[in-house]
Amino acid sequence: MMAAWFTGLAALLLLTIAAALWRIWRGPTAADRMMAAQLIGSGGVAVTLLLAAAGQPAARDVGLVLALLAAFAAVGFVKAASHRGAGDPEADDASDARAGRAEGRAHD
Amino acid sequence: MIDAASLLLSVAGLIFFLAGTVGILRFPDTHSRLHALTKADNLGLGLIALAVALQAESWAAIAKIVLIWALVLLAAGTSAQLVARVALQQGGAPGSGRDDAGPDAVGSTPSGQRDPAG
Amino acid sequence: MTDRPGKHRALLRSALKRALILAPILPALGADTREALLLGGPAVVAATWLSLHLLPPQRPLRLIRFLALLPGFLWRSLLGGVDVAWRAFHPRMPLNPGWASVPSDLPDGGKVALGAEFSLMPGTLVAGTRDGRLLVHMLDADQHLEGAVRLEEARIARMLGQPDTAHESLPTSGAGPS
Amino acid sequence: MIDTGFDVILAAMILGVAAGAVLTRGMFAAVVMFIVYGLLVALAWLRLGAVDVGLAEAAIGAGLTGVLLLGALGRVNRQLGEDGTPPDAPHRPAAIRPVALLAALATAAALAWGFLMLPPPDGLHAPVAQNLAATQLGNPVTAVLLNFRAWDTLLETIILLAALVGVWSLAPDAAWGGRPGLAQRTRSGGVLSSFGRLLPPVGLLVGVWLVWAGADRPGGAFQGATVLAAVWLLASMAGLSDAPRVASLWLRAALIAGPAVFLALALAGLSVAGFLIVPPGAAKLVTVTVEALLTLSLTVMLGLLVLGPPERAA
Repeated sequence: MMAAWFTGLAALLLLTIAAALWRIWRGPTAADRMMAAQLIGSGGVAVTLLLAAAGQPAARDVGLVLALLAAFAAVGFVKAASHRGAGDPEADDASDARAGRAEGRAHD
Repeated sequence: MIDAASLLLSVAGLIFFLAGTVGILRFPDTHSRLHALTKADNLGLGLIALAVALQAESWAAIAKIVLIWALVLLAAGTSAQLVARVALQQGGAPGSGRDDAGPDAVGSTPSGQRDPAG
Repeated sequence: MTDRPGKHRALLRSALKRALILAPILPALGADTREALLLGGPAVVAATWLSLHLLPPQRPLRLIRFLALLPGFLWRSLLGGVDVAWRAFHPRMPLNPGWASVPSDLPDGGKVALGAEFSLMPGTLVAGTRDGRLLVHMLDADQHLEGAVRLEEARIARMLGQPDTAHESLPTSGAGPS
Repeated sequence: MIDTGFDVILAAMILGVAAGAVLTRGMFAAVVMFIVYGLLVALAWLRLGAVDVGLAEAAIGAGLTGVLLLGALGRVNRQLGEDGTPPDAPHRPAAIRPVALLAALATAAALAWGFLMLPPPDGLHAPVAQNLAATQLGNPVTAVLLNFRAWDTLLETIILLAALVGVWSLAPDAAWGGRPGLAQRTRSGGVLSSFGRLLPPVGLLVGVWLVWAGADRPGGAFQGATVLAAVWLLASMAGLSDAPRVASLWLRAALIAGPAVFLALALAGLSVAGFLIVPPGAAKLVTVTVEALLTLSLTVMLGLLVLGPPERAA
């Protein structure tokens, strides 16, 4: 009984996160796309937990790896978006990005 | 009894995941959408983790569920701040869609104050 | 002040605390008792060394206080989820987004923890810090923020083993509503 | 019934995301679609009962590949931007699209043919199960990879090594032997660096556990090494651990330790029974040794593959 319930719930959860795919397609900003992927990531972890409860305990190990690497794509995104791809938005922001922004204004 | 609690918690978890998705689709600007993702999703996962922990076969299984949940929580607290920061910096870029003005324009909010260097 | 034996003892205490946090992970992963002893010994030592290497201990972390903070944190993140779900499902979507920058004199790591916590609390999301100030995005710009920040700041300061005077030494910034 | 429903939804999503990745115009959206695709495929492997493959897909597809592609995208955008060309209009000959289409169709046809030519399902389950005892292992996938089909695994490791040499060969002359990638600049005590300080110890335990557990349960050297490489990359991106010089002897020793010992044991098997044949009594010891060294080599290989060619002079 419970196994069928959890599998059904996992299916509904998949439908829920499928709706977030729209946000990846539409954007408009890169951050929007990234956060929709994050939503699908945490939804995916929840799906593994439900599948584990539905009678496949090994699913939890996949959930564990997904959880451990949940923020990896976000870190990669932040890096790629940063100064020369090797910075940190907080560091860029505090020092020379401000100079960069001033330059940008001068060009306008 | 335990089954009933599991049913209830897992349905509640699904509802919060749904709320996260609805927020991501409906909210008008990038940062508000990030609120929906960070908070609703984590609550959803927490409730589902609780629901399946009640059905777990062993203490080790419960510990693994707790570990998974804690890792996702850590990731959420981190990536929310990082993605919010990038969205803030790219917010003014052309073609990025509508977004709010950012904290450089907070002078008018009651609890905020102008960032001196902004 | 910085006598070496004292320093060594502090380092040892930090190492033991971190090993205490890391050790239960192996049984959680599925190691049985024999494996936990055989593999767990060297693995936990390596992980503790890595932790000390990446994050050299500066202040003693109060484990008990950290655990004592958990229920309140979980409760507030529950409220945060309920709040945002309510706004998402509401037909008119009650949103009035705005920004605030709030000073905090927590140490760096404490600010990050504060930012993570605030990102899970009702109505607030932190975009890191700039010049020592947290950049807070609010779903309701009229939200009273200052009081909540001071409260969480004091909690985290206690957890980090700082004296409980975090808000007294604040630079007088004049920020915040009454 | 419910199980079928779940599988149908999952399959539809995988197809949808794959189509989205190909059809979307923005490169960033395509990369994000691909990350999601990896995540969903990991769930699909799980549904097929291939937990080991699901673990590898979760770590590679949703983890490492995402960082690799995002980094590559940032690099492409910067290079195009410096030339003054808008990122959306890369120079490419008009013929490239039909050629790419033909190549994709040919690959799909070859895969479909291979699939249709497969022996009936369950063809190899029985022989693997019969011979599992001789390997002294509990996990049939590890037994296949490191014992029955050790040949494939050895070659795959060497292919990765060759790929790394290929990546290194892109280094400008001045940087040869130096450190891969750019120097990472992060705000000490910021969000990124704090995360990079907290997660690696936990990741180390999980990675080591996956390698260890691989003998009897889902896991293995490849899965563990991917997690360890990801953790290393995190510390690197957080500016906490600079990449080693590629001329470093230690680095090169770590890179070839796994394949070299694998090969040496295979040759040693020649004197007993034959190339790559392990005497049944020593199977577990040999497997564990090879697995541990392979983990080390694979971790370094995967990490360096993502870090890219040397860019900073030695």
